[in-house]
Amino acid sequence: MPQMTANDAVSRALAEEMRRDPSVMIFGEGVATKRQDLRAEFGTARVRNTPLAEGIIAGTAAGAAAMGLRPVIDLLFAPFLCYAMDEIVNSAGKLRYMSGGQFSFPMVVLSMTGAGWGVGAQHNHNNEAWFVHSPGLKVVMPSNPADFLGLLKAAIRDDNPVLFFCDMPLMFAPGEVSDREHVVPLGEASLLREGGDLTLVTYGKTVHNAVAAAAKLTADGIQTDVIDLRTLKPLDEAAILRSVRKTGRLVVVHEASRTCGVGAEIAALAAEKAFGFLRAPVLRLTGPDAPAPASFPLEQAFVPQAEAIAVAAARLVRGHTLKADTPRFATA
Amino acid sequence: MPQMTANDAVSRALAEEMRRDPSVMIFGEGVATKRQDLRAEFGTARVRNTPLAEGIIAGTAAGAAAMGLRPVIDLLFAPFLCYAMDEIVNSAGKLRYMSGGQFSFPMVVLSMTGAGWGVGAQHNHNNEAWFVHSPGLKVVMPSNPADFLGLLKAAIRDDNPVLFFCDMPLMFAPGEVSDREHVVPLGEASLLREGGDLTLVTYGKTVHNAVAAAAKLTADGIQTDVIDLRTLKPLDEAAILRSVRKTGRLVVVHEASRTCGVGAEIAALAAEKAFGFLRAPVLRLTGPDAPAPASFPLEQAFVPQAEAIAVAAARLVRGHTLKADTPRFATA
Amino acid sequence: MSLDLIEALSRMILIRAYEEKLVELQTSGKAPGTCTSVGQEASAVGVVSALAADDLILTNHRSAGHLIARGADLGRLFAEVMGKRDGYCGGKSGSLHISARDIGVVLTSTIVGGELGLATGVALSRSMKGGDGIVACFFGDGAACEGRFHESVNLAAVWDLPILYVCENNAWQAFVHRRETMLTEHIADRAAAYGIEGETVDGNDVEAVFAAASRAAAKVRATRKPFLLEVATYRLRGHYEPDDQAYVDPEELARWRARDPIALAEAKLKETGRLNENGLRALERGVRDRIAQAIAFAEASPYPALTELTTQVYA
Amino acid sequence: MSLDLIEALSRMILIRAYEEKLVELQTSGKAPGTCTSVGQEASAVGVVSALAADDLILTNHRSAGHLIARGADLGRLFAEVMGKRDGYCGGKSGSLHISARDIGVVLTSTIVGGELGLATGVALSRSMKGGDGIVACFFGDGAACEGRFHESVNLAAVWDLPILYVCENNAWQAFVHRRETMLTEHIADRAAAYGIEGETVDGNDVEAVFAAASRAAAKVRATRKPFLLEVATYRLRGHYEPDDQAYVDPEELARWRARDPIALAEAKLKETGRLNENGLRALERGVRDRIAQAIAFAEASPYPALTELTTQVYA
Ligand SMILES: Cc1ncc(C[n+]2csc(CCOP(=O)(O)OP(=O)(O)O)c2C)c(N)n1
Ligand SMILES: Cc1ncc(C[n+]2csc(CCOP(=O)(O)OP(=O)(O)O)c2C)c(N)n1
Ligand SMILES: [Mg+2]
Ligand SMILES: [Mg+2]
Repeated sequence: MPQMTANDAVSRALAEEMRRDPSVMIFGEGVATKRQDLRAEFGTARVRNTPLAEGIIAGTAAGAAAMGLRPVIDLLFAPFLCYAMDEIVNSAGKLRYMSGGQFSFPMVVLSMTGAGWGVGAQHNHNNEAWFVHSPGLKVVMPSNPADFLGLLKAAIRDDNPVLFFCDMPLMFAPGEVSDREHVVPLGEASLLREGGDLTLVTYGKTVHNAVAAAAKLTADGIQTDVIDLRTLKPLDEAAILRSVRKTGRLVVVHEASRTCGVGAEIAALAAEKAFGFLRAPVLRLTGPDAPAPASFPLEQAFVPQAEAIAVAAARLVRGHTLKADTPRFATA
Repeated sequence: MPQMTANDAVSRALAEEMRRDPSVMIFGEGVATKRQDLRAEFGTARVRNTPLAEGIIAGTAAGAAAMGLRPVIDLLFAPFLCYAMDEIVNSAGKLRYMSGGQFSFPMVVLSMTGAGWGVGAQHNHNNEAWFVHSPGLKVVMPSNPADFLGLLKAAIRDDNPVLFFCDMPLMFAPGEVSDREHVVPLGEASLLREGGDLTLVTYGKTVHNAVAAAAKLTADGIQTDVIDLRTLKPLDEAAILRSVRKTGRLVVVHEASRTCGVGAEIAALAAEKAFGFLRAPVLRLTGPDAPAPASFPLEQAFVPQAEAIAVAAARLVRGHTLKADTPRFATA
Repeated sequence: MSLDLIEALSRMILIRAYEEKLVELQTSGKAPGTCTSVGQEASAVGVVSALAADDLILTNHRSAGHLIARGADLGRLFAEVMGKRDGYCGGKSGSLHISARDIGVVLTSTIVGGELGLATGVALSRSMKGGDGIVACFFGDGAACEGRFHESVNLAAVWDLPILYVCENNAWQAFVHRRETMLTEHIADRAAAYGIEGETVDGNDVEAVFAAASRAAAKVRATRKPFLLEVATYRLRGHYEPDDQAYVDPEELARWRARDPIALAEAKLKETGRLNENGLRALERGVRDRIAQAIAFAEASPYPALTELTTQVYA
Repeated sequence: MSLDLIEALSRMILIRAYEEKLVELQTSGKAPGTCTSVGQEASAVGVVSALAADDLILTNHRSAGHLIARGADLGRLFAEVMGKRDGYCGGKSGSLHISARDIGVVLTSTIVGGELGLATGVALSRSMKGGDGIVACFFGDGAACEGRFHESVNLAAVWDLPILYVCENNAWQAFVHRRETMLTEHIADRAAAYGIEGETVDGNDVEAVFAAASRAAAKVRATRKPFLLEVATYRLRGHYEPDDQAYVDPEELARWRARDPIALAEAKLKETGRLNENGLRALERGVRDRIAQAIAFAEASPYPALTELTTQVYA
């Protein structure tokens, strides 16, 4: 299959959906400058630069979505979502319900985050869990170019507001993507690898670390299910529970901070709905409760790496759990 | 002991701390109008009304805190925090770390939330978990007047940004408060009731529902630990684990939505660090994944009520767990 | 378009009666606290009367006047405030964010500034789809302090969005006087900062408001550019019910009470002999009957089923 | 206060050399992409030279000029950009949000508008504590589009906060020209909307910037009221490195290249005979040496220990 970067997959998804549906448009700071191809094909009305003001960009998207357009907005980096929380959470997320169903908000919010570029905590903050916690929103965070394409197309077609998180270092990595129409339904996790001893659940960049860890573990005779969530809301509970009920062991991995993160939700899910099947404590390997540092070695240490995942998983399977005082993030 | 409402406890905490420390001040929309007493005692410089703009109110607090003042700001209702997320999360929460420790941010952010006044989802949204998930912040949500007093005094003395959530219907309910100096350290949960069969963990208004449920359960011969978290960040892990290791059964109750809420964090904590002691699935009884409705009966149904807590807990202890398809919120 | 002053007066009386009934409901515990627009009826009736059927309206927490001026059903309004099933939003909104799409009142937000953030999007969809409908966005002098005001007006200016911004400057921002929140008297003066036109009008003279709003709406319709209309009026009751207004300067309040927009319109009609006491009484009787019927409808309406708790969250 | 043009020129050359070195580091993979202020050196040197020792500065992502003009240690700057332990922020900030409290550069934010939100608080602490220090807040024309600009300037006006707002209008907002983001040419014109004073100055003439900044700072110092100073300049390089500037109008760029603030200062000094080629070369040699020493320091500095990952989160 042809190779393509996640960036190109995003561009392709935008172009295909704008071709398919004239109500799809995109705007944001520098969007028209950076996407000359889209501007050339779809014109200046549907591909726009905006003033530098995230709040009104998101509010404009919500208002336009309620009145029949399907806007995609690029808010650049996840920390900038802080300027648009009212429009995303209080307007797009709530006004359908509050109006008794008079409006819906088919819009997509693009943003980037994740360690790798050394840009520091005001450009890199994995805050996706905020939106998983908020009503009326959907949340997507892909790990490979094919999913970037298929999930973005599904997000644009969805009638609800979708937060679409792009893990920075993944954006320029190539991957196989089919030439044919490719849509990945929201809410379906993908099982990347099968094994009976352990379930690794993760999403975004750390999917690759989990897969690498699983490979190491096989060498030690430990067989691992690796689940790439892909959509964080709605969560594919069935896929997670199916695997955990099979393996009886769960390790959740993500770069975002631990407390009240997506890993907490998955661990809680297992402790409630797979309790009888669990053979070991549920572990979370996550980023620390700290802002993201710019310094390269610290930034790398922020992210749960393959080695740390493999070590923790092996200990778990062998029956010694981590000491309570062992930090759960990658420097452990 | 004398009786006092939570509102009076907040006023008393403010007055006592402003008397103790001249660097403490308070501002916000209507603060000076509504707190004539403070304005009279401490003057117009330390007790201020502001223009209607939450973002700059929070930013001003962060800037002032970094330069040696100890501001308390009243942002009124929790959904309005959406306008101040950058200042709270990206500035107050991160700039200490990002500056290599050059600054600290001793500030308190007051806001109200919670069902009871029929004000709807743009005045009532329990979003406290967002801040528990974010680095550099502390989060408090008291359940009774004495804790409102003691925790607010501790929050004002703390050198970190503290989000102080006030559960609306609690504000006018009287409770016993000592006349003497009363400070409740941040990070300490309180064990309201002891019993060996079950641990109920909760905070805010649902503390009272949990206590009522515990009383019902005693009638059925079930003895319950009831833990009022009081501080949500830092979490009193020791108190939670001590109880869960004793009872082997955990039910977490809160009004906030379930996914990635504080209940998820506590369930995950138990599944990891008390796994060997758990005798039953960990249950969460929470508000639904929906905005808060204004209509009175719906608003009541949003909140986990004593009856629903008692029923779920009894089933758990008796060994039948809730059917997976049973909704966990109060309408169950 | 022209304004029939008698018709305008009866609308204003209807709004006043509706809101006084709300206060009664609140006092008797039948409805939660609400924000009334008593004293600002001329702004609602004057502006809304200047709009065309295909124009859209965004409003805020103080919306009763705008809704009723646009012809909202009183029964469904009362039902919404009481949290009943037949309310405009099925009881999920309550009084603070009532939208009524069927009459073109869309996307109300009670987040001060929220409607300013949404209006640009509503106008964008209008300009993408063509047609000559415009968008009227009501907001207060307090909302003009929020950053979203700045961002909204600037974007509308840069993108040529057909928005009639209507700032109801009622001197109060909850419990804070406008004087404490800005050094300038008038919000319309800020239009220049964005390269657009603005105007301030006496908000208690319904004919003056109608005339200014008609001119402004015509400009927006013709140029597709935003216009910043400021309606200078005064909030005669408290921020919400109950509110003792202890913080209000009695002289200022008295000055504005003397300029009650309803009294002004009545006086003008009587002077010109277009309305006499009997006519007025008849008109008031009609209003009372409508209110009574509406209340009966709302009280008869059931509360929503508990299953409604989780419906309409996702499309 | 007066400005020694030779001193100012050498500062500008130092800033230029520092940033060109950063570009080199970036290209050779030794440092992540950074934002340079090439072409804007006169703004940094002119304004900062007009400040007193006890004044405080807030800056943004394009801060090198402000920091160096204020006397920041080049070695610690390079070390910070490289993520080394001896950087101003221990390597945790990187290039985008360097604060240097010891020289009065506080609370830098790379959230556009962030520094505007914090400046009011810094100024508030100043006015609560007395003393006559003022606060200078640097921000861009893009930041002037953020709501926080509106909120910050309005609050400073209402509360009498001693803030010298310095808008570096360099015509670009990342990849968008100012023309696309506002209908008006000048940000200083917005001062009137807040009831404060403002002025626009030629940002490529360091003496003109110094003169205007000195007047403005004196006003703020005396009146304790904010002042909105706009420095009209141009971003000669890309938004960050690397950036091919393919989106930039070559004629506009050429026009501004011809007005390079360093060349302008050199020409003036040569005309008036205050500086000759040899003097200039000597000056440039001195700068080269300082850069070399600073780089040596930064490269010798170790990376922070991994335990630093979780320090300085909480006080
Ligand atoms: C973001 C936000 N902040 C504060 C409030 C609380 N509040 C509701 S109305 C109001 C005053 C609004 O003043 P103005 O915009 O002048 O409108 P008015 O009430 O005078 O009609 C305030 C502070 C809110 N609803 N939203
Ligand atoms: C809130 C926010 N939005 C977007 C960005 C990305 N960004 C960084 S600098 C910049 C342009 C800022 O333009 P201006 O304020 O004029 O400053 P300049 O870069 O021209 O000095 C943008 C869009 C950001 N850092 N923060
Ligand atoms: Mg007002
Ligand atoms: Mg610029």
